[in-house]
Amino acid sequence: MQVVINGEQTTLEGATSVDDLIRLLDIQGKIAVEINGEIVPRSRFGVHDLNEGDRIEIVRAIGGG
Amino acid sequence: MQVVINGEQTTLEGATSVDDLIRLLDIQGKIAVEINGEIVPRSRFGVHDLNEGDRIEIVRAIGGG
Amino acid sequence: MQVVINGEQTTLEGATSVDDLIRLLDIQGKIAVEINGEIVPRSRFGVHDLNEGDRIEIVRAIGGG
Amino acid sequence: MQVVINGEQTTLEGATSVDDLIRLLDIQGKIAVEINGEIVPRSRFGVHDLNEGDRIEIVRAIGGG
Amino acid sequence: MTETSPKDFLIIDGRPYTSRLLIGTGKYRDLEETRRAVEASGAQIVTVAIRRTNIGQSRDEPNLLDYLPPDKYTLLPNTAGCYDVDTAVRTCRLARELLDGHNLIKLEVLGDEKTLYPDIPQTLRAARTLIEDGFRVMVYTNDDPIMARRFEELGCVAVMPLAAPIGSGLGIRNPYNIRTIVENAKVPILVDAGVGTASDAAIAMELGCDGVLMNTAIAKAKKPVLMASAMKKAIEAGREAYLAGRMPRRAYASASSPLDGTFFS
Amino acid sequence: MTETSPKDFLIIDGRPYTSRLLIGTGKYRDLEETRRAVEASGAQIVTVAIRRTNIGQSRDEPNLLDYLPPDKYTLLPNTAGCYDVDTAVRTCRLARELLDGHNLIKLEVLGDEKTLYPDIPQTLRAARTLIEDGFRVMVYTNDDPIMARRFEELGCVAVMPLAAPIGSGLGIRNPYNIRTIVENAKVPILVDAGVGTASDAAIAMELGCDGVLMNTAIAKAKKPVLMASAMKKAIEAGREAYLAGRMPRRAYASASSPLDGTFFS
Amino acid sequence: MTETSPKDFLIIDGRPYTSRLLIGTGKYRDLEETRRAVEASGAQIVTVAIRRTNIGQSRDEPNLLDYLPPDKYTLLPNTAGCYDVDTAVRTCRLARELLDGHNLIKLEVLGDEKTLYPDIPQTLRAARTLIEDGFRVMVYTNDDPIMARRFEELGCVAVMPLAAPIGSGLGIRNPYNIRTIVENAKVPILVDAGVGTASDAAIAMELGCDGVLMNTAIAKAKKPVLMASAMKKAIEAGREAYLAGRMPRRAYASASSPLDGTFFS
Amino acid sequence: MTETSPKDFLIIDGRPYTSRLLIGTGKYRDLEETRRAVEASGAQIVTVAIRRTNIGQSRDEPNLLDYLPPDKYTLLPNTAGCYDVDTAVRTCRLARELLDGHNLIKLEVLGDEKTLYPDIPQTLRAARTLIEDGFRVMVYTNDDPIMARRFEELGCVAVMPLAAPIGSGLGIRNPYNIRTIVENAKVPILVDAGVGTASDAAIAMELGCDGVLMNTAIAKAKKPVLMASAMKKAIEAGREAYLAGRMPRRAYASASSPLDGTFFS
Repeated sequence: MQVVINGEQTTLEGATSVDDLIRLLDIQGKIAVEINGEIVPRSRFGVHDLNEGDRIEIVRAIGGG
Repeated sequence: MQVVINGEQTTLEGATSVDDLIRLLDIQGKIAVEINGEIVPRSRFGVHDLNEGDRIEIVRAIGGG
Repeated sequence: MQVVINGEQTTLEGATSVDDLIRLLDIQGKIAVEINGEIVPRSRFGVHDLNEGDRIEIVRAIGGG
Repeated sequence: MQVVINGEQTTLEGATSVDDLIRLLDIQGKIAVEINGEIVPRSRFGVHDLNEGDRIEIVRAIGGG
Repeated sequence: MTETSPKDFLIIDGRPYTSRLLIGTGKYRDLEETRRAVEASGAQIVTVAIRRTNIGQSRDEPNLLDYLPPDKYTLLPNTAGCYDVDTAVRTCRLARELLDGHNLIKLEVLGDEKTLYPDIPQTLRAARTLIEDGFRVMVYTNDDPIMARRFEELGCVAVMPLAAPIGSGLGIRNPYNIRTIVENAKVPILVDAGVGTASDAAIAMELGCDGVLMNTAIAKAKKPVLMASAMKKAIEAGREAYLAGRMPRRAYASASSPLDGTFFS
Repeated sequence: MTETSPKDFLIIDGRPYTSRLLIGTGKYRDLEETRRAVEASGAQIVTVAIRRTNIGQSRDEPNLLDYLPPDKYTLLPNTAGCYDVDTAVRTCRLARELLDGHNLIKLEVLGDEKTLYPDIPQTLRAARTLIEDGFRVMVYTNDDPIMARRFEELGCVAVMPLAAPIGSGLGIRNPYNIRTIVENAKVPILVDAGVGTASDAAIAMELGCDGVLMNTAIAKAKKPVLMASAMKKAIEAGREAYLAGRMPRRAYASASSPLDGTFFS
Repeated sequence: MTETSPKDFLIIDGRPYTSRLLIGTGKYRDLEETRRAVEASGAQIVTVAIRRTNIGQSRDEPNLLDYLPPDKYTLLPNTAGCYDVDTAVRTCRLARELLDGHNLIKLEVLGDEKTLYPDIPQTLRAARTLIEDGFRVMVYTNDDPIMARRFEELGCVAVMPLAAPIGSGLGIRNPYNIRTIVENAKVPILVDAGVGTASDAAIAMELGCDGVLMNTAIAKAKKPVLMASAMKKAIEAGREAYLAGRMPRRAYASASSPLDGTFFS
Repeated sequence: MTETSPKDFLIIDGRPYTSRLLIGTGKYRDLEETRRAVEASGAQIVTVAIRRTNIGQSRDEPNLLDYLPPDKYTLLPNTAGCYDVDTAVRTCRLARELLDGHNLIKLEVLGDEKTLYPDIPQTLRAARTLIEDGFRVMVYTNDDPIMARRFEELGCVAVMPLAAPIGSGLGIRNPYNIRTIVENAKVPILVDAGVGTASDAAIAMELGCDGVLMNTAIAKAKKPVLMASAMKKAIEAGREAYLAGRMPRRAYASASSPLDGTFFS
């Protein structure tokens, strides 16, 4: 399945939910996710299915002014 | 006829055009006229008729910053 | 005996030493004394005799910038 | 004859007066002369004799702040 | 200043001016003093206000236009005193009619009476409307470089940042902003408001501004006509200094006279 | 400036000058540039340095006095580069002889090369000696009001406080001191050293100074002749602004256009 | 400061803080230095940025939230780096989700990279949208008093005018504007950006500001942790000086010691 | 400030002090307020004046020395109010006798009552006499770097340039001079006079001064004790900022948050 993650074209295999995706990308620590401009609440990571062409943003907090 | 001239309620007698009005008020020097929010070109002072309830603004240039 | 104390002409009776003078004037607290432009050490208050026409300065510390 | 001109040890031959010296050094334009710390007026250039060991300063005006 | 005067024009809306000093005509004792001050200042552009005629008493009122003939000066109607878009726009239209189609105006839409700072969002809307209506807009704004550029992009023919509050005489409060505005600009930048004395005007020009508009600094000096002359010279001095390129600043001293050959050295 | 020019002279040692700008003649590319800058500045008093002739090579050296004829300008010999009383005094005596008895001189006895600030105690001694010897002394000093008065009491014909270090171009570092010096003075107060650009000169005059002496600000501008013209105008602008009496500063705004009769009010 | 500390809280969005120093967490050598600087500064509110995770390399990346636990500090997500409304709004929504519904954010919508000044019209639109969406907005703005009031009317919980460009360290460029903003305000006014050293922070507080937000001044000092301590004291010093009421300025001197009874008088 | 406090002492005449704030004891409502202000300021050195006893009425007068015991504070007698060498010298000798041989004194010989600036030539003579007589002299002087060095060469144990006239509260009028003095100095440089509020004190320390002496800024604040606390913190803040090394100033902006990974970039 083709999606865009943080601006990068990516081919996903074996990831249907956001949870799968996070596990697949081996992302640690606190994050937030937006898909196609809409926030995906952490509570719905398990049930929110990914679809062909999704534009996915995965962000975290870092030092900033 | 009741009109408002420069914010003042005024009763007009014997003035049908803007020209009449200016003569009546004995206004000297260069002026511009707006009636009900629309400019009345100087060229039309003679033909523009005044109507009951007109809101008339008559202005001139003075010293300003 | 006529002396000048802190700029004031004064007539002294029954004061021969600086000690006498301080007692006479009932001066409390820490002071320093200059007579005719010379310091009189505290240790010599008892033995330093006053003379006719002495110019005596008696000072203390006060609040200042 | 040994003299010091503007700080330089110099051997003078055939110059007895200040006039001679100026001619010898081929100095043009307006100058002033001091010998051994004393001004030599221009009027006395012809008659003021130079002596062994004289400390001679010859100056002019230049651009300055 | 023969090196530069031939080519050093202030160009506003395609028209060249030799004077970079614009002055307001308010706050003078009378129109005769106004005329003499304008003359002494050498100003070629003077601002005027548009106000209601005093019905019934305007008969023998002296007329500003008789003292400052439009054929001799570029009269610049301004919307001083307007606090909303509609008032400002209607004022400009009346001014255009009054001055026979003359469409160069100075726009100000004010935010409050304490500061007389512009209301930027309303000024933006008014500028847009006026430009669409064919006016050539010189806009009074704050000293924010981003807004200055916005007004330029909008099509204003000149951008006029304030140096300090109108009538305060506090001088250039934030030279940094003015310089940044100048660096970014393709249209003339004129400092408007806040100048108090001659050196303030010179500083504005040294920052690279194309001109200065002032009123109170001249009108409320003890001797307005003499101050007008001072301002004329200050503007020219500042402009020439800017063109001449000032010496670099140095933290320490540097002798003006050659050390070489120092006496008795 | 017809109101004032007839009576507004700078008077130094009894002699009136119409120009209040004094300039130094050091640091220029050549004597021709020096001449053109002096001319553009309108200066009537120019400082010169006294230096040893270059024995053996002075033959075809161009001569400053040919470019700045003493009959046209008041040449002001200065003791720049002197760090002790004796050197300064002997320099003045040679200058007097060189200029046929001309006894107006500018005294400076410097404290160190980093700041080129005056050495006040030595300057006091040198001034005393020179005045007894019949010189008319214009003295370079720091901006201490007490010292300025001391030099005046000593008989100096002009007191010249520094605005900032010589050649620094930092402008008037402490206007407060300069103003206090002016308020106390009965002799002309000329700001000497530190001016960097036109507005600095205008500020000095607005503070009430009687004149300004500068060198580097003109000589080291990218275009010295144009800067000389800028300085001429800045000095006149600042002087006129001082005489005109500036508007009062206000913490808040004050409208330039009458509120009365405001449109749609 | 026992006189005031009990009641002198900075209250933002209904929550009291004893520290009036807010600091950013960017530009430090590492998160350990960040933590030590935050601690030395005594800050209770620290800004954080929201950025994309580095896919595939975030594994052992140290995590800011481990060094600055949200239960100990009020984390203030800011939209630094956003140049349009949409980006800023989406950043805030992600931040809210990331911080479990925390809805206090610092909004900045920038105008260009040279000045990093805010784009005021876009900032207004973003603020409106965010407030409708339930965010508590602390807004970065220019120092225009009219705009500051506009943001307050819009419902922002704090208005944060810039003192000088972000990261410039130029200090309070226009104290006049900051003071006017403070005089008009009913919500906290925090100076944001431009502070370079301790005295700058003290000046902001003496002007009556409720607090100061800074980042570069601490992070880019030679010794960040020591500068953090300096800033903590400077903020307290400036606040206390403001509450204590400074002495009046005088043009002339006034003896500190009584003249009465002067020795030998 | 654990990094520096262990070694960061102010050393005057061989004696170390942890506080760099020296305060005067004049102009307070009463001695109790004086005591509380001194305590809040953390000052370890306080100046006192020497005055004639009021003959016949001194009986129950409260005594300064009871409020500021010499075993707890270093009392610094100053010659404030002296306008000539003889008065100043005799005042110091009486002070030494009064304080049981204590020979650290602050010398000021004033020039006039309008400015309360020092009379430099007389101050030089008085300093020479006092040093020969075994006094340890801390000298009040103007901000002339040449004179500051002269006083150091003379053997003064501290040089105390004025920031602005005594009691004026105008702040550091000429930071350039103060910095130059500091750069040249081998003895402690303490700013004396002119500080008006906390940020002024911080600025003095950021310039590299070793300490600040003030009186009116605290005594004439609306709340002297609170201002004393503010000054304590301001001095520490300025000192730490100086030691921490401030960020460089930049003409333009520099983002505090990383651009890399900017959201939606």
